[in-house]
Amino acid sequence: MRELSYREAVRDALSQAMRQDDDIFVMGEDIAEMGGSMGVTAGMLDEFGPDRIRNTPISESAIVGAGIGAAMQGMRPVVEVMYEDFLTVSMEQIVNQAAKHRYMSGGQLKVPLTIRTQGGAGWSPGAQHAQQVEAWFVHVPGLKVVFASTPTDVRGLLWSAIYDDNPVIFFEHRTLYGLKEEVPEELEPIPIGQGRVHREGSDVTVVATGRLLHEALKAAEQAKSEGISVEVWDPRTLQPLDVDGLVASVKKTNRVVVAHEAVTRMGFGAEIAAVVGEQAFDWLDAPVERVGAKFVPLPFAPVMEEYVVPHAADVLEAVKRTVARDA
Amino acid sequence: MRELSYREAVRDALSQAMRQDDDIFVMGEDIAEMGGSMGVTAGMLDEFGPDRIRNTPISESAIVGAGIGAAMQGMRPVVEVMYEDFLTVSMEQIVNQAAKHRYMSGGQLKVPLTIRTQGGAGWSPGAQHAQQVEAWFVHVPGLKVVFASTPTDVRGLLWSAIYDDNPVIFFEHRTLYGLKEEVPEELEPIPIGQGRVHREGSDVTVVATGRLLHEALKAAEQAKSEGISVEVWDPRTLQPLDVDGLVASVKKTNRVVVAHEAVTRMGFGAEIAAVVGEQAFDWLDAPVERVGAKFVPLPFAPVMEEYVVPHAADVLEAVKRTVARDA
Amino acid sequence: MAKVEAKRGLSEERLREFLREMLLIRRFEEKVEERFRAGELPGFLHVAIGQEGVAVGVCQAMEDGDVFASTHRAHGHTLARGTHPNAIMAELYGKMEGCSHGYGGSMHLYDVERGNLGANAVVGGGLPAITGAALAFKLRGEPRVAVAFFGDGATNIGTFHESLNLAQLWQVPAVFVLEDNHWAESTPESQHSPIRDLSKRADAFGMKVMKADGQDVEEVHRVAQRALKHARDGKGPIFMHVETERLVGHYIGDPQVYRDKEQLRELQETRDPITLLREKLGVSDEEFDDADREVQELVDASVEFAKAGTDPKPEDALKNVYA
Amino acid sequence: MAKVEAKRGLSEERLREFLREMLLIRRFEEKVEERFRAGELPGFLHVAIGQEGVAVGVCQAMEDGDVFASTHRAHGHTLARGTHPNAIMAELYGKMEGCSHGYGGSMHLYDVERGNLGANAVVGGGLPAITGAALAFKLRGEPRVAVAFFGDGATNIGTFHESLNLAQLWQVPAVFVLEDNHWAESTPESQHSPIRDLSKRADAFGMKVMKADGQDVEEVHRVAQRALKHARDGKGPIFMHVETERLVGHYIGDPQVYRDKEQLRELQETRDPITLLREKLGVSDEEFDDADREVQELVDASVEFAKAGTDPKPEDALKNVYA
Ligand SMILES: Cc1ncc(C[n+]2csc(CCOP(=O)(O)OP(=O)(O)O)c2C)c(N)n1
Ligand SMILES: Cc1ncc(C[n+]2csc(CCOP(=O)(O)OP(=O)(O)O)c2C)c(N)n1
Ligand SMILES: [Mg+2]
Ligand SMILES: [Mg+2]
Repeated sequence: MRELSYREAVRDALSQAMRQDDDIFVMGEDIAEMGGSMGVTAGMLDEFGPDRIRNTPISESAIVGAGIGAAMQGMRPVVEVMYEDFLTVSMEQIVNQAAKHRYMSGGQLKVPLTIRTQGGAGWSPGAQHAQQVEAWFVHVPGLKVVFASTPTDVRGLLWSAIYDDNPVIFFEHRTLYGLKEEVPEELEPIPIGQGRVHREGSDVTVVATGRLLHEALKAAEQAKSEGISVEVWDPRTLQPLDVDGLVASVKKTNRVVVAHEAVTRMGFGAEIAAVVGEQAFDWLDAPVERVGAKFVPLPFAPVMEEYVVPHAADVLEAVKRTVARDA
Repeated sequence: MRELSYREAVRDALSQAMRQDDDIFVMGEDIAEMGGSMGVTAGMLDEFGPDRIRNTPISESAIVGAGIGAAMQGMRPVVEVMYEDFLTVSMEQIVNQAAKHRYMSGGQLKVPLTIRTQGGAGWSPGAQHAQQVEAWFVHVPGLKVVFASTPTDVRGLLWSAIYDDNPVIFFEHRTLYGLKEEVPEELEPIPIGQGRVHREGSDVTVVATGRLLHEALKAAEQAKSEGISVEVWDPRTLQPLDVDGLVASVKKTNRVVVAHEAVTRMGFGAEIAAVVGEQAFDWLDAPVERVGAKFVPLPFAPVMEEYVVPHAADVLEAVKRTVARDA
Repeated sequence: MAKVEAKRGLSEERLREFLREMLLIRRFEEKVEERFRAGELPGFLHVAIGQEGVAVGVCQAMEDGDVFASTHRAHGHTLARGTHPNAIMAELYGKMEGCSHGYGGSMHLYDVERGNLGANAVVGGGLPAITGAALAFKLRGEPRVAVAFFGDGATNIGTFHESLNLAQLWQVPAVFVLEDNHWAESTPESQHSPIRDLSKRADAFGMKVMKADGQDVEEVHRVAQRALKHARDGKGPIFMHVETERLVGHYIGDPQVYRDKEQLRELQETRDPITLLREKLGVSDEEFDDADREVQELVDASVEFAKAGTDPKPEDALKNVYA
Repeated sequence: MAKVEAKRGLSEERLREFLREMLLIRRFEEKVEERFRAGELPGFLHVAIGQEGVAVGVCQAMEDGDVFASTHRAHGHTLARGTHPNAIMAELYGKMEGCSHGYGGSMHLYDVERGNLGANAVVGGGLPAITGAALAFKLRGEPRVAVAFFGDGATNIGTFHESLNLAQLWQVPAVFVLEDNHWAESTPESQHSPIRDLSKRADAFGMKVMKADGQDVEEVHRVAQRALKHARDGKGPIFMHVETERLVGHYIGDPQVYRDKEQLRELQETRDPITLLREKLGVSDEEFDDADREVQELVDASVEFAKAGTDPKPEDALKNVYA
């Protein structure tokens, strides 16, 4: 085992993959000398050179699209979109092109493209640098969607995303880059489509992604002291969704809280609630509680930002609300 | 009363609003001489001239953005985005700009912009001209989202959208343009945020939007002959959602089917399922059944397209499934 | 092969082939129009009648291994690059024998084996991937070129500018072929662009421009050869500005209310690339009719082929979403 | 007023005002940097040290009723257009007294009363709305001009091209001010643009170009006046290409590992717009120090003001989403 931060874990997956396969390259804004706005690719320019750690102009449509084109030629580009807010700029290329070339061609093409991006609130990036937009992409057939919440997961999942033959939108959370963890010495790929039980419990299942996974774990610890046994489950990949893992947990606990940082309305939690309803209606003793951001853009003032996005306390409250319901 | 097609109803609302208020103008691709790709603005160039029926280059980002800029100056632009698939091109402007200027400025600005768009399957427009993407925008605080399904509704809602002081994404369905109906002689504005009971019933509530409203009505008629009483409810505005209207219906029928043409996963039906669960859990006798497109891009061959998107038969099946469940 | 000819000009034989190719496209699209009006064809259909010289001139200059992206107006490019009329017609009928196996339709013709990376129904949507394909060729050191077709209307959308910028910045082997027919649907160039010479849009990135008259297939071919060679030799991308004419409506069924009918007729009489080449070569009526009959037979056969084709099963729609 | 001066050149008094304005921006931003390093300021902060001449030159040439959109690097434009330092500093501290009432932050400074339609944290994000605001002025027959600020990096994004095209096509009263500091974050111009003279990007739309040296505030002002007059007179939009220097990092805290420190020092010594104007005017040390003390006091007071400001209540976050 060795210790890696989430940031280092991303870098490690990229570097190991690139050492092994010349067809893998990274492109994005300021990823070369500067190592990316989050420092993820720091040092990689020296090892791999400017062709493979490729600085780009500010052209999110064209760089995603160039990734698509290179991917269709059998390369495995990794495009970094600096903030997930800027996925809006490349939305057309992602939704109409990357996701559909295989289908529209009747299976002639593959688009093994990974789009790495990050975002999230915390210390006030403001309304255009802190959104969480993963839900949009779950609505788009042809895409896979990953949201990694720990160093081990981000390393193993990024590896799998790069080697997946489909376009993968790979979400990282800005506040997690410094998070450290013991990871396996050898990189262990984590299959796309497999959730993870972070903590077993029997009274309620908390489904949580990204930063909220960690808030959920805190909440679970607090709940324990109040005699509530919380199972914490991270889907890790939102598309495809590990429905079996989810349902198994729900059938055990009979109560569900779903927590993410994105706004609640039409967020990924809605899909979880719907799926749980469909697959485990008779097992459900209480409504699925959704924890997410309030329905507002991200405000600047820290006191407002803090209020808007959910924290462990919100998860804990939801947990208590749901266990308080009669079966 | 007079008879108007859905197409004529849109045109009537635009024309009446423009006659009354010089600050209203329409811009979009091929809306002038050609009257728009769906013929909605046919004839309006003659009445209002090229400044107010403004043909644009193919620049969906800039024309939506120009609408934002004119709206911030107090005008009430209506931008036509030819196919809703192309909203992806203007996604950044819609999500980061239109939706957020008011908030980011702390209330100094208003953006009274209407974006009219249309889409939908039927006779094979293919994967890039037939998507239904309304769900994305429901996830974006600051936007209102309308999806009109009848001539009366489209007329009254478009009027309200134009006069709303917020950005409204206004969805029309391509297959409905020819649909005719008696409408009130005088245009009656329909408030944003109010659903509509199209048919009363007691056994199950079908929540349906756009083309599926009509499929739901067909299904309800068939269900009746099988002794099932179906209430059909169209939210009409997806954001804000008429939660009271929805919950009232559910508390009466205790069973819910939600139907839209968009793919089921992460579609608007997920939000309906989640809200119903939250607000009416104890009234619910069966899981919320979701009817939507299968999780694939829209295929070309009519036989496949037909299979992918839902029809009355799918709604009927869902209705039967839900009433077959024990309470 | 192509290179030798470029020096001494094309043989008459080769030009006669071009004539036949253009005629095939013309008759194919006329047939498509006919079958659409007969209610047999679903989807949105755009024909390139009048623009056959661009398709044939460019596609015939491409080499094996080169790739291209087309637009909503894709039949010509696809035929000219060698996809069999049967495969295209079958696609328009939504059959499994179609070049996209019934998943794509007219606006999404693919034939990856022949380098067709797809027609695109989003204006400007295919350009970034052409830059990316060319980047892949460059990174791998392959002597291949990626070609993008697009119209004058597409020069107004952001992806166009971004793609050209990237391509020039990175000096990738790409050729951007502007088919400038002066219309974007019903919108004349004067209503969508403030400048008349759209090649200035390439100057904005310092990209080398080559011009050709699209109604002269020989010229298009000659220029395309130079453009492809330039790109293939690692000298950077080329912006190929081809002036052409859309001698019909934007889509099949377009009443063209927005267009001066007199001018249109004049264009049809004076700027038809098929007539022009025929006259240049002095092809006799008899020879022309022979060729015409031959391609007509091919086209008729393609309809037969398509109609006899296999409908996908409904559940086939669930395939090919993921690799 | 401005017109008369334009003819006879600016009075020394006016230039001294400019000097003071630039100094105010400089000291304000240095203070911001200091307070950020002290851990008092949340958010992402970008200062425009070295670019003060552009902000002052352009904003002082604007008239009441004119509007503008700024970028992530917005303090200078906002101060130069007359927003009080208190309101800006309070915004950076997230206070209700801030010019965006604590909802915006440094990257979203607004002051609609003074025509500031918002700083934008999306590169190129503000340009289309400037075209639209200008369109509104034209449609309503108002003699107002809309101004967009943006950097060299922004000339690579689609909205830039689309916005210029629309503006020129529709001949709206807009001025597009390129603050060309030759860097987009860590990316030098040579890595983001294949051409060195970015004004060619306006040629692509036939838009008239006016150039100015951004380190010479007097020149910027003169050119801006001409540009604004041209637009206001209904003669169409102007592309104002201003060469300038970013004399610091991209963001506060940027170690600039990517930058040659020797060159940077040289630029700081030779191309500081404040030093240049000071020398031109022959301002004595004493006079300069007086002015400096005065603006420093303003800046210090703004920090006091901001710290004494009102924090929003958490629930205030629920306001201002919808009108
Ligand atoms: C992004 C986008 N906007 C609008 C359309 C609708 N549309 C299809 S073709 C077309 C005109 C294209 O003009 P041009 O690029 O000149 O090609 P041409 O049709 O002349 O071959 C338009 C507006 C589209 N397909 N994609
Ligand atoms: C669409 C988008 N992509 C990337 C970024 C991240 N970013 C912020 S500033 C910047 C560089 C901008 O360069 P330039 O336009 O030259 O302005 P300057 O910083 O030099 O003032 C980048 C890439 C962004 N804000 N928006
Ligand atoms: Mg054209
Ligand atoms: Mg710059």
